[in-house]
Amino acid sequence: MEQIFFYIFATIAVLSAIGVISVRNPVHSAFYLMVTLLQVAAIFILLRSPFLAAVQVFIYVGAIMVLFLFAVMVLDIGKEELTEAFNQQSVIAIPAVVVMLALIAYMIIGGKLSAPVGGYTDGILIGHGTEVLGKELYTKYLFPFEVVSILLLVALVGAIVLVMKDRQG
Amino acid sequence: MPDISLIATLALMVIKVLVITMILFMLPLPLTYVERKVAGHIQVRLGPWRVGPHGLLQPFADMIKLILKEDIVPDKADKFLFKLAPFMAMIPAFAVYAAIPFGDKWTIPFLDRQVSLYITDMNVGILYVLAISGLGVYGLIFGGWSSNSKYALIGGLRSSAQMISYEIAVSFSAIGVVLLSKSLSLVEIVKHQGGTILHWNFFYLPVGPVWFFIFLIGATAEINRVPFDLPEDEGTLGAGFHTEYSGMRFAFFMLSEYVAMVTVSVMSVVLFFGGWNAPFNIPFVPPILWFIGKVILFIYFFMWLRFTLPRYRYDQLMTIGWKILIPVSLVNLIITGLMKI
Amino acid sequence: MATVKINGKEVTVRDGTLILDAARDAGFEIPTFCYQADLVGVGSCRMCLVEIEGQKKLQPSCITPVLHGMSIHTETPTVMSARASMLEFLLANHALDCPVCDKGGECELQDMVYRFGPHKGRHAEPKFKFQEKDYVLSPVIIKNSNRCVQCMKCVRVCREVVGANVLGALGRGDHQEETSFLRSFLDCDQDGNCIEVCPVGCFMRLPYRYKTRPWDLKGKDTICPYCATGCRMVIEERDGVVIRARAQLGVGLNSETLCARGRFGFDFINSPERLTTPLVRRSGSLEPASWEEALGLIKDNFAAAGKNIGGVASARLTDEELYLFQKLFRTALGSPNIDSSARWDPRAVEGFISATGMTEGGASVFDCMESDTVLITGAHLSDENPVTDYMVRRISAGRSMNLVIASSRSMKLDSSANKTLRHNAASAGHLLDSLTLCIYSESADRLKDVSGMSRLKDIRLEELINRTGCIAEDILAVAKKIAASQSIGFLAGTEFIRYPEGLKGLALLKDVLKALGKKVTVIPVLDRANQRGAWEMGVHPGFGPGYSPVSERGMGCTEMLEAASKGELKAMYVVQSDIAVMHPDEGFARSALSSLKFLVVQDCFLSETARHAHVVLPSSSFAEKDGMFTNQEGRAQIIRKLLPPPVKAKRDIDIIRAIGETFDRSFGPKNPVLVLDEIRKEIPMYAGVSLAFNNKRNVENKLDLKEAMVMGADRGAEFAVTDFDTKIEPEAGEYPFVLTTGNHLFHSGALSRMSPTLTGLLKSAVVEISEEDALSLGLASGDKVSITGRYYEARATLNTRKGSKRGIAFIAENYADVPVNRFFRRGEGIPRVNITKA
Amino acid sequence: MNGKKGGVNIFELIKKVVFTDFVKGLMVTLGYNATKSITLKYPDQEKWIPYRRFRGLHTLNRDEKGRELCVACELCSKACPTQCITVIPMEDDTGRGISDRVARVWKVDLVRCLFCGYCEDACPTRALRLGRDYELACTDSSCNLKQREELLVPQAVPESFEGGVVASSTFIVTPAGIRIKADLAKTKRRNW
Repeated sequence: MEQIFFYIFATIAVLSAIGVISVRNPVHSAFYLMVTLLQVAAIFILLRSPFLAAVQVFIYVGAIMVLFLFAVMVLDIGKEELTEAFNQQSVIAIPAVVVMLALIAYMIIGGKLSAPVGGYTDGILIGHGTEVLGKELYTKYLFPFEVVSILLLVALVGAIVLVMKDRQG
Repeated sequence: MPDISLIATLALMVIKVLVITMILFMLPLPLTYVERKVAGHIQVRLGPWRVGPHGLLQPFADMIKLILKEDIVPDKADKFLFKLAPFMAMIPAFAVYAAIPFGDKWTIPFLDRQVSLYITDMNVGILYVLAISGLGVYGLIFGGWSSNSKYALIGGLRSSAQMISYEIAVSFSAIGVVLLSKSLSLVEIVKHQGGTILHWNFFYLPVGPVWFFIFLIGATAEINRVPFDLPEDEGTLGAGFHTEYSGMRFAFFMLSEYVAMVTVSVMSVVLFFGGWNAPFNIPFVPPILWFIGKVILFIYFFMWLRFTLPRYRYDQLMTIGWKILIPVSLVNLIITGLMKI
Repeated sequence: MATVKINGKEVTVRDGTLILDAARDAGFEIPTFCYQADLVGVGSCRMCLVEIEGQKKLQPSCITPVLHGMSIHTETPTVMSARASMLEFLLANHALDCPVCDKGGECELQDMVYRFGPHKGRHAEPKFKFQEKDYVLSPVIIKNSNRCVQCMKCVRVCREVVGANVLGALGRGDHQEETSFLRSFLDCDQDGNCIEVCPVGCFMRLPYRYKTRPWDLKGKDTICPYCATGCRMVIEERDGVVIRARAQLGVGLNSETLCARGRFGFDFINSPERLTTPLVRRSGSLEPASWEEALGLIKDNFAAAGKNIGGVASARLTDEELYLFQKLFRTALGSPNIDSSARWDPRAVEGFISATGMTEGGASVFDCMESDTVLITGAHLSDENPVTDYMVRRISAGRSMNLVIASSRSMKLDSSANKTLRHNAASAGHLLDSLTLCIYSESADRLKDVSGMSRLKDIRLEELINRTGCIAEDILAVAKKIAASQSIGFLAGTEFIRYPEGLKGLALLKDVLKALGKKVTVIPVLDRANQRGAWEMGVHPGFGPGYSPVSERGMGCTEMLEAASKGELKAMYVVQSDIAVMHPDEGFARSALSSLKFLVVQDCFLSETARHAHVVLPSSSFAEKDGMFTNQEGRAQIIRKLLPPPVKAKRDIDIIRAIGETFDRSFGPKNPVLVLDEIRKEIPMYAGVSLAFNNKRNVENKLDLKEAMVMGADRGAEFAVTDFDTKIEPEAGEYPFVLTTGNHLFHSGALSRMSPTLTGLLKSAVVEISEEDALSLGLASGDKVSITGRYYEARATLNTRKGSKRGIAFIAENYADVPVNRFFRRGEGIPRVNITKA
Repeated sequence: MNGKKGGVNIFELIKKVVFTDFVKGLMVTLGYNATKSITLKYPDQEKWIPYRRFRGLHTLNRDEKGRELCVACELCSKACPTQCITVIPMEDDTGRGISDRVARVWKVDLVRCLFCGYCEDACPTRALRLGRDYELACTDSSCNLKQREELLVPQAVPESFEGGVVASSTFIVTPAGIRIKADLAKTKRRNW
């Protein structure tokens, strides 16, 4: 049952991911990206992580994609500009993509990515996944969490500084 | 007999979904009527009068009109997204109701079977509601963009900017409620407010009312109702994002808007006013009626608001969102956290 | 010269100038009702009162001449209150039915009251009324005496200008009514000049009654399309219907006057019988067709006819159209056969042109009337050219001169003449010859060089006088006067062309007088609006544009018809001319027309000629085109388009050009203005013609407008005056009367028959004989008589005219029920008829 | 407001925090919500009869003997700023009008008419009045051209009727169109 759902979601996710990079219209791209992210959220639910799913939808689909769209619409990126950009970068991009794909394939075939097969933890099984996640995050992974927080803060401040400078200049 | 139980559960689920969907579909009929009547009376008019006694058949007339109206797709519109957008607005509005608790368990008379008056009790219900209702804005954005009309585009842009600005404040108020009720599950939140009226989150002084007003203002902005209806500001944008829509596609937008209004009313009741809990212990009044009564009061409040307040200017909207609501909610979050330690 | 002060401004004017004129010249406005420069002053309306220093009472400025040193005030409070009081008196009994009154909107009383008048009435008493309902005076004049302001203009214009003496004043004070005897309008000319001068809505046009308001009308300044006097008038339309024609005071030759034809005869334009689409003969009957089909037929048949084609264009077309018409024939079709009249022999026309000196250029009728002696001959001026009659009457009343009228029929103008000579029918030549002989006998030594005198060498004066039928003393007296005059003017009418025997006499008398060193001015008096223009444009078989010689002499109208009946002439193109009716041998004309292989008639109406046609083209009236008319004096005046031609009808110029283009792609300039340019280039006579004068006013009727006059032709009077001997049918007992014809007062040619108003004026056909003849026959005016000729018999009402020559019967050529041309046979001279009681 | 720039008035701040102005506003509208409506129940039950000075559809009057007052003087069409009136006079002495000058054509183009009333002022015989018929909407453009014959029919509200009242009315659907018949006997004044 879960498998069937997984394949449905995964197929849609991959197809729309292809859609993201293949369509010319940036708004259509954003639409496909949104679909992909929603499918990923669905897969999170299948993995019994409703919190992650909700956050995925909430943050990525609900906020970040809206910002993307906002920017796309305000900047009005036309199709021509996009193709131009592709043309300029294709010399470097094509080898880079080939290398990337090779690496991914190697890792998948080499089984380096496969996680240790095992059941869900107890917390997740009784429906307290959120609690487990919170506890893990704020105890075992506190340091990386704080580092990431500071990194984000720095990025935030940096963005503001850039904008301020721009405005003064 | 696990199979029968499973089938019964599934059947019950389907029935619940169908009932709620049907109710939601039919909801705009009385709501448009009531809204026009309220508007009429606030403006010392009569409101709908001619169709049926006291104009009661007016919503049906409107419905027939919308169904029969030609569905116009502009020539230079992005046809795919243009046709998709109304559904993208409508589906999230309906999907939200998967997590809304209308009441607690209810025993069906003579059958001795307990039914929960909600579709599911998600342990992240509040997040789910916020996340899904946030998706509704895509309908507006895509509808506005795909119409290939300047008014519609500006309407879509405004709704996206508005949504981003107020989503934060609304989320903070949700965090506040989660802190107060110590759960992400809406059922748990309602249950936590049980007892007397003083247990309601609204009356958790002093932070409760502040969270409520933050939620109320933010939610009003998110559902694009007066005084924050800039995406469909008829004074400057024609009809905003749905300028180019007609017939049933337009009706879907209307539908999702009304449903969103109901959602905000429901969420206000659930998060702050104790859900199905009775304020006073009056026997023989089923909890569901308390719930519906409270929701109706909120719906009336939103209509009342609409015909009282003028529209904010766009910069005022942004100022309220970023410079007042977010700082206030941050301060309030700290106070709430301190109180809960 | 007298110097006077008007409102403090010093002006010097001639002695005897009226205060009013002096003040107006000085730029001060004085309102008047009864004053009109050309009419005798009566001072009845008292609107023009002015204050003169030293005089206790206000003085009427329109009858008070200036005195040297006068100090006049025209705008003092006394004067203003006097004006207001006068208006209040006028309004005391005035009907105040402006909303109903036809004059409302252009009424002088309205304007005055608006400007000066009391704006509140004080008279509460019931108003005096002459009548409850308006009464119809004649088929064209309706009157409401309640509105009268007693200015007497109508009475004066009727007496002094028209000479009809129909109107007079009855009663006195506020009961004075200007009307006719027993309200009958028997002798009226129906010219409506009383309407024109009436400042209020007392006299009104009946055809215009309750049709519109003056502000609804859109008007164009144009020229009357009837006789060749060339009256300026404004025709006005509403919603595409021409409703009114009016003259303007001080504008044009005619100033405020028009005759019945001009004022009421425009309504043929609105006639429902107008042709609106081309007609083509299919299996015997005329059926509507397209222009393409009609033009195609014309092309094929004209090409088949080759040079055997003839054209007759009416003298009512504009100069531009006539020029293009002759150009069509002479260049595109290569045929010299063109003519402009069915009535006249081309040779007689050439003689007339020579005798009247038309090749010497235009001469103003006012210059002519400046002469010491003016001789009117060969024209029944009062009937044929009424406005010329008005001008002559007006001028002769104003100055001391010698006016002689030689005519066989008496006319209204006789009362203004110093001497009238009644001569026999067709004997104007003998009369002129006898005058010449008288003058010659007095100063024979100075006239040896005059070549034509040899003709009269052997003729005895007594015999000549005897043949004229005049009293010898009268002729001698007139000859004496002429001999004593320094300048002599002639008004020579169309009878010289009709009975061309007189042409030689006219030419000789002119030569003799010139040889005696006298100034001679001859004005031809013509009866078609653009007859002179037609000749000068070269629509004549004998000469080209500007009287230039032609290489090949063509056929005149009669010759064309003869050729047609012999089968030599294949096709004819007739423009607006009704040959079948106007040709002086109707039966012959009709049979000749029907024997033609191909006849194209271009007309506004389905005329008798058009009924014989194979193709009928709808053309336009004078109100529907732009162009130029040359009047009898040689004055070029423009007509302007007021309306578009009806439905599919076209302007004549466009039709002629379209026909020309089927033969020559580059035929003709495209529009009247370009044609006029070509005329100016091609015809030296017209080189200096400028049409700029059209909007100028003429002061005191001195048309100081030489630029409008055509100049003399390069080629002098080379036309020989051919010897004509107009035969009169020998006297026989059974036919005692010589039958003459001419135009009726209300009609001119065939066109006026289409005007309902003019045909309404003409009750029934009238035969006119002298009163003495009637008495001897035991007949009285109004009797029904039958007229018997050798070929035709008709019935008509008898009209007797006092003072006409005996033995002459006159029937106008315009009656539909008595076609006078049926009495005639071509080549047989003037017929005789008998008149008996029916 | 009080001149202190940048300073914070505590009282004003409290007012803002507790949404005083909003509440005031909401109370006003709530009050209105409870009042009786002033809406006229037009066209089903009530119809407004305008005052005499109202300028509605043109009407051509007759005198007490039934003769047309119009003398076709065309002053109305002259006075008309939009030139929407066309008058063509004719003669008729059969007693149709008060004078023997009567209108052959009297028509007004209501599309162009702006109901200024200049024509009414210009009329010397008081034949032309702008009446009180204001239901001029119709389903095709031809009915906007009102001819003399139509305008000579007296309007439903007589000239003498003092207007400014609400009359009870009935809503009738006729083959010629919708008619709202007012009962002038049953009127009431409305105070608002």
